Amino acid sequence: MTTQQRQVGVPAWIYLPALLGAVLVLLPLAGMLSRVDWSRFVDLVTTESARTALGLSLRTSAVSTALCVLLGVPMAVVLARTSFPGQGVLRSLVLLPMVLPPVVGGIALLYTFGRKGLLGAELDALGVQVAFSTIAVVLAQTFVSLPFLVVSLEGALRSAGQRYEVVAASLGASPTTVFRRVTLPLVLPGLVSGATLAFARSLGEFGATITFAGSLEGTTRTLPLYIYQLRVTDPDAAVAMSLLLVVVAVVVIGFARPGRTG
Amino acid sequence: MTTQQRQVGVPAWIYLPALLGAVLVLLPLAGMLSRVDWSRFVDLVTTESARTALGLSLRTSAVSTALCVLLGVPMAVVLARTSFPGQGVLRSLVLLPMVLPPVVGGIALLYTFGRKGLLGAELDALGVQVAFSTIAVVLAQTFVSLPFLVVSLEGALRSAGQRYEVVAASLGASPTTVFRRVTLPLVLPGLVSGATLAFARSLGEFGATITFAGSLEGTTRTLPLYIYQLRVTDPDAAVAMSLLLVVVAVVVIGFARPGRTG
Amino acid sequence: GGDDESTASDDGSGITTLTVYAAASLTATFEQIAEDFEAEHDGVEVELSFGGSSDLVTQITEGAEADVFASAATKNMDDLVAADLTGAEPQDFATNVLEIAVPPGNPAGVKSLQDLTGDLNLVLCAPEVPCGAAAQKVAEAAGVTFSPVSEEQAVTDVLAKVASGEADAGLVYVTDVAAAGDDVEGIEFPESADVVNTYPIAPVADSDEADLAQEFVDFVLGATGQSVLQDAGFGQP
Amino acid sequence: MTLHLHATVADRGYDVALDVADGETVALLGPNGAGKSTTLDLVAGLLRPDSGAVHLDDRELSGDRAWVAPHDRRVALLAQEPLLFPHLSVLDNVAFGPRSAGARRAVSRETARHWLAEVGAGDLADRSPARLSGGQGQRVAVARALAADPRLLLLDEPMAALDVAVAPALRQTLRRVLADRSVVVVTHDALDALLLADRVVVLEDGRVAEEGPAAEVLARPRSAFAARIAGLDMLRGRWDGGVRTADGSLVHGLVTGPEPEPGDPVVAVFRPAAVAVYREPPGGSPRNAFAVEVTDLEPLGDQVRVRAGDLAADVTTYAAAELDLAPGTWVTFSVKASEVAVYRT
Amino acid sequence: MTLHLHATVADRGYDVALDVADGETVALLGPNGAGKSTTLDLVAGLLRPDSGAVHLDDRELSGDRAWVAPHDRRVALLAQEPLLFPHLSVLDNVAFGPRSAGARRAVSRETARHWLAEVGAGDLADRSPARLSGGQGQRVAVARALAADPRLLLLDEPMAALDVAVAPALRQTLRRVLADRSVVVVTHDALDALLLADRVVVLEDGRVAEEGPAAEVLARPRSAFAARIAGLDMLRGRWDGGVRTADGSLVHGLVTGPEPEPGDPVVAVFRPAAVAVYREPPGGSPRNAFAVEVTDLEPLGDQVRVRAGDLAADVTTYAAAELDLAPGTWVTFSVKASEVAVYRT
Ligand SMILES: Nc1ncnc2c1ncn2[C@@H]1O[C@H](COP(=O)(O)OP(=O)(O)OP(=O)(O)O)[C@@H](O)[C@H]1O
Ligand SMILES: Nc1ncnc2c1ncn2[C@@H]1O[C@H](COP(=O)(O)OP(=O)(O)OP(=O)(O)O)[C@@H](O)[C@H]1O
Ligand SMILES: [Mg+2]
Ligand SMILES: [Mg+2]
Repeated sequence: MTTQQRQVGVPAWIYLPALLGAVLVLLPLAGMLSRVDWSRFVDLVTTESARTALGLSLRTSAVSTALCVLLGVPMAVVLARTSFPGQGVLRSLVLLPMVLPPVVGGIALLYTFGRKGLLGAELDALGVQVAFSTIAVVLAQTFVSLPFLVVSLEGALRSAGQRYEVVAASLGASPTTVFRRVTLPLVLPGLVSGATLAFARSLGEFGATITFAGSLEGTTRTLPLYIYQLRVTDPDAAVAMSLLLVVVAVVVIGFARPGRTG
Repeated sequence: MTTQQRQVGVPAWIYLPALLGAVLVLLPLAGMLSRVDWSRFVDLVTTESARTALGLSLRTSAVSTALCVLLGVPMAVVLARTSFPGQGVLRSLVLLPMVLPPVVGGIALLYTFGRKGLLGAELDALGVQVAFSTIAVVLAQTFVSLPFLVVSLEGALRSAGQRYEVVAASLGASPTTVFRRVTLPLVLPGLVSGATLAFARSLGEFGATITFAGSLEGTTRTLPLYIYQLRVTDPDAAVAMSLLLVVVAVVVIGFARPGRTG
Repeated sequence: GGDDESTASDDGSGITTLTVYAAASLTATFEQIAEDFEAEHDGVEVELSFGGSSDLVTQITEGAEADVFASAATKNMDDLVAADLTGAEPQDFATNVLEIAVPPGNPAGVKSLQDLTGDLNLVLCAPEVPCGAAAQKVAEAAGVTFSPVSEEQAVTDVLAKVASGEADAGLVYVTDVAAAGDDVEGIEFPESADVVNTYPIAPVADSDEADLAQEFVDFVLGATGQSVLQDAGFGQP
Repeated sequence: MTLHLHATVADRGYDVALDVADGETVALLGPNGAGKSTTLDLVAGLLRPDSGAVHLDDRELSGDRAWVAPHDRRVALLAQEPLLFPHLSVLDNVAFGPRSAGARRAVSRETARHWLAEVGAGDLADRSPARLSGGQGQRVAVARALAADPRLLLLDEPMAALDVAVAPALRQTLRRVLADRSVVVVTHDALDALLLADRVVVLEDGRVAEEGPAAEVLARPRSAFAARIAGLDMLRGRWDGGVRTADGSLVHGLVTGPEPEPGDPVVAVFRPAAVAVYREPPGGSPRNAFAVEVTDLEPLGDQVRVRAGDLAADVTTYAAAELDLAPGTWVTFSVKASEVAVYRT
Repeated sequence: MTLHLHATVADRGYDVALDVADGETVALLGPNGAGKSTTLDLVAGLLRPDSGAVHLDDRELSGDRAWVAPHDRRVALLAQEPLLFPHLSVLDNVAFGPRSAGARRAVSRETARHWLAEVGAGDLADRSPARLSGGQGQRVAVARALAADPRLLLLDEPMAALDVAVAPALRQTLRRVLADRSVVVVTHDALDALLLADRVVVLEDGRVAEEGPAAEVLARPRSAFAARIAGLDMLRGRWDGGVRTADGSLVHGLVTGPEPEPGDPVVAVFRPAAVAVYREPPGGSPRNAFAVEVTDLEPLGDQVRVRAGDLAADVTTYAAAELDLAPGTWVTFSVKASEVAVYRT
């Protein structure tokens, strides 16, 4: 399938804005690279605290991405494949965490799961304290990342259409089978990019976390929080850690790159 | 097309996680609502400063969404429709602003477009000062929002496949015509949701803006920056303004809801 | 069990955890102090959480299990007292005054407060945050009006912009200039003495480790703590 | 399995009643857009009727209140497009039905292999659908529908895109497989209708134009389309001692069935082979002669089919050459009354 | 426009050389998966050959170094699937080609209306493609390809899915339109090949099995597939005074063309109508008799086609009944030597 792929070119001029866009994104990264103190780089990114923060970030982001997939895929399916009154409003509401400045999102979470929040009394009675724990980090990350998965997956579901689902149903597949064996595999590229978005957003999450979860080493101090703190005491280390975050992200995203379709 | 639509149900159990997801997102909004001081609400959100910040936010977000579309659509097309060595790495790099904590993104922008940044001398020679200007706000918003548009559009492009583009080319349409009359209309749902994501992300942008552009009323103090500042002195007003942001977002997103396909 | 780890209690391994919430400007000093404190107290581990003073107050009010709170401004400590969440009377442990921060080499040639009114990129803290309020008071006292290009939300943002050379000058605390090392130069000015910022500290109410919390407060107020703080440029209250 | 459908779909101008008896195979014929695929969609549950109902045995599948989901109907549909699942191999595509019915993987694959072999696509099992030719895809789609082992099978042009080498074999397979099943099969081919179906239903413009046993409809069509597909000439008119057509001419023939009353709608049907073609209007015995303009000449083995609008005449290649026929030539079609069957419609 | 193609595609086992002269219409015949669509894809530029080249006039379209983009070739392809643009109306679909060639909107629409009328789909102009039946979609796709007014037209089964009422008319239209154009048309129908094409190329397994003037190939096929599509019986063997088949029997016939040398590959070709069917091996004049098992019976007008594997015999319905034929019956096919044409392949 190498030389034989179907060949339809893209317009030549399209490379110009694409290049401009790439430059806009890559130049700042280059700017950052230009400030890295390479002699100390390895030392800076391998301190105990750095490793702790990185580990915490990876673990919480993985959990919240999983949560996003578990909750977001059904949400996207319901939004794309059913219609009910008020669906439009619900869609807009679900997207809100995207537009809310993360700090505000954190406040909202605090108002809900905090001691004095909506569910504070109930949670207290259960002996659960959510805020300022690792659970809070995951919750904050899930809250801000979920809409990204939902939106991109809903788009993919709509673009894919329902033709194959119809065929599968007429072959006797129950909705669950259709979902599992037809819908999901067909929108896999969309799901992968949605999950990548969610993971990336979780990995970079800062505002909601610091507000809702606080910044405690090993428990709630994720990499972005650690970088933020380092910025005050050791700007070089902050740049180095940012670079580390970038490298981690490149690896993760590169690993989960969208597959090819027909 | 009302009663006659093709009917394939979604699995019944899927409503449960979808509902859970919706609750996770909506509950904090409810938590926020519960703290709004309704008696002062209208006064709080209509102060001179609030109106200025809202106006600035809407204007800059609109411009940066336009920029994202102009640069991001070509990028997505190049990523989805061509293949060249190093494409995987490029894709990961392009997605980076998503994972970079916005504050770090702001620093990177500073290192690039700032007076002493990579392009500082060149920009100075041109007499352009980017930092502390509205341009910086737009730049910061575009930087963080661009990947969202690129990722979701690339997913949609891949899901849509190339079959119709092939047909169009064989009918004599140049790549530009194919792009304009076939590719774009077919991925319109994906483009709309990508642009919505970008707009939402721009509207909520905080960290990169404050780091790169600063915060000056009327020039660089967007709504999230204003809310952040209010939080210290007047938490009630901050909550009220957040609610305003939410309402604005609902209206914008609701307006641009994805169209139907097939 | 993430929630267990953040509580200040004996977790069974013989180690007692003390959680200290401190203003961001105390990051470097409190890390040092915590180390010294741990060295003197076997089996004690000090967990530090830094943030804006008002954020920290919000967090404690919403249930964060802190044992000690060190604030960068009296106002925030007053909020905590008003919420009835202090375990003992707050005590002032440090003071701080403003200084002009300029990029290395001082490209704009700033020498005094009056130079800041000229045609240069001046960044200040927003009037709503303590350093901004202080800057405003200084300006009033000196009879000058500033026209900043940006009113930042935090000292660190001012510092970052000066350090990157983006701003020609900023008004920050002496300790911030000291902490930034070679990245910025500090220029003292006489009017700064008119506006002194005080840092109060107090144990938090309902702490599981009330005694240890009080010990930490005393440690900060004691010789070791004070010498660390003064090395960083803080003044004595 | 008996099917009873009576449904309307307003925006397609569709209003059809259709019954399929247990074990019966019904062929749906009709021009493009007549409503054949619509009928299958209604039965499969991919379309909700605006009014009316669909019953399978005594169960109401679609109706004013009732609605059974497609997957619950055990009705398998081979749609007009193959629509093979692009992410599954050919084998897994065919195994999809058995798997969905709960069979284990190995068993389903065995079933799938069997059906692939039946349609002559056994060697394609491991391919990806993207790597199939058009006809190969069509065969796999047929196998997939058959493998689902439905109570009612709906086939939309199962023989489309197949080459002449496999068509007879697949037709044989279908004939064997469909024998004891309830089936509705859409086709544009009289041979398929004759060989596969017990009964034929002709749709035109969303209505049933005629129906009856396959052989009978094709031998003695009442609708223009059925005549066309059976390769017969048909003239339509009112009874007036003969068939009085719209243009006023009178066609004589042998009345079959009940004697019509004057004014009754009747048709005159005859074989193209019974039509003689002349450059000049002939005298002599044939009592029916029509002046027509040749629109088309088609070779037909060692004969030539001369088309003149809706009428056709078969003449030998030699005669066609001698008559110097070409599209546009005016000729006289002549047919003996004894070769014309006349009956009420 | 002359086309010269010689290309291989390794993973499809494809290696074909094809020439189309200026104004010539070539019909591509062959079994499913023979490489017909692959040929069109290569010419249209949707597929790059692994080796070889495609020339249109003197321009190299594909080759080792050359590559002309599909849209620059002025080669229009009607693919096997209609693939109408879902977001454009039927009219705008058909107007797409003219628009792309630079015509103004009103002019393109006029052209589109013209071609829609030609394929009998004039009344569908304002529909959305989603609201078309299968055959309607196919017709619109044909109109779209014709409207593009290409230098070279590639049609993949243009008559598929069409009903018997429009097929003759569309065939006429195509015949007129294709007359002075360079065209490659893929078909499974001998009639289409005969009526539309000047020359026929038969592909089998990615190779050219035979080619020649349409009438000649269909009258005197050299490949099994061409015989099949022409409806003729064919036996293949080596010359040994007659045709010595693989199973050792000798078939006698009249040699046409150059006298073969012993051992030359030869075929024996005869019409199914010339085959007589017996329950018992007959004595008497016909010198060729084969014992065969009946696999299939197909009605054919007032006759029945008796299939036995690759061979077929046409007998009257009456004779078939008298012989009590059914699939599985063993019978003897007998054909007079004078009815058998033998020639070198
Ligand atoms: N999705 C649709 N929405 C509205 N009308 C439609 C739709 N699909 C088909 N139609 C129309 O309904 C009528 C019946 O279409 P149907 O597909 O049943 O025809 P058909 O008999 O299967 O024809 P063909 O032989 O061309 O496949 C046609 O007039 C067609 O244009
Ligand atoms: N995308 C593809 N990749 C690899 N092989 C393919 C692909 N498409 C088709 N093939 C294979 O190439 C061969 C030729 O296919 P092609 O589509 O040219 O056949 P065709 O002659 O058009 O058949 P049909 O009459 O069924 O349409 C077949 O064996 C087929 O399985
Ligand atoms: Mg149909
Ligand atoms: Mg093909």
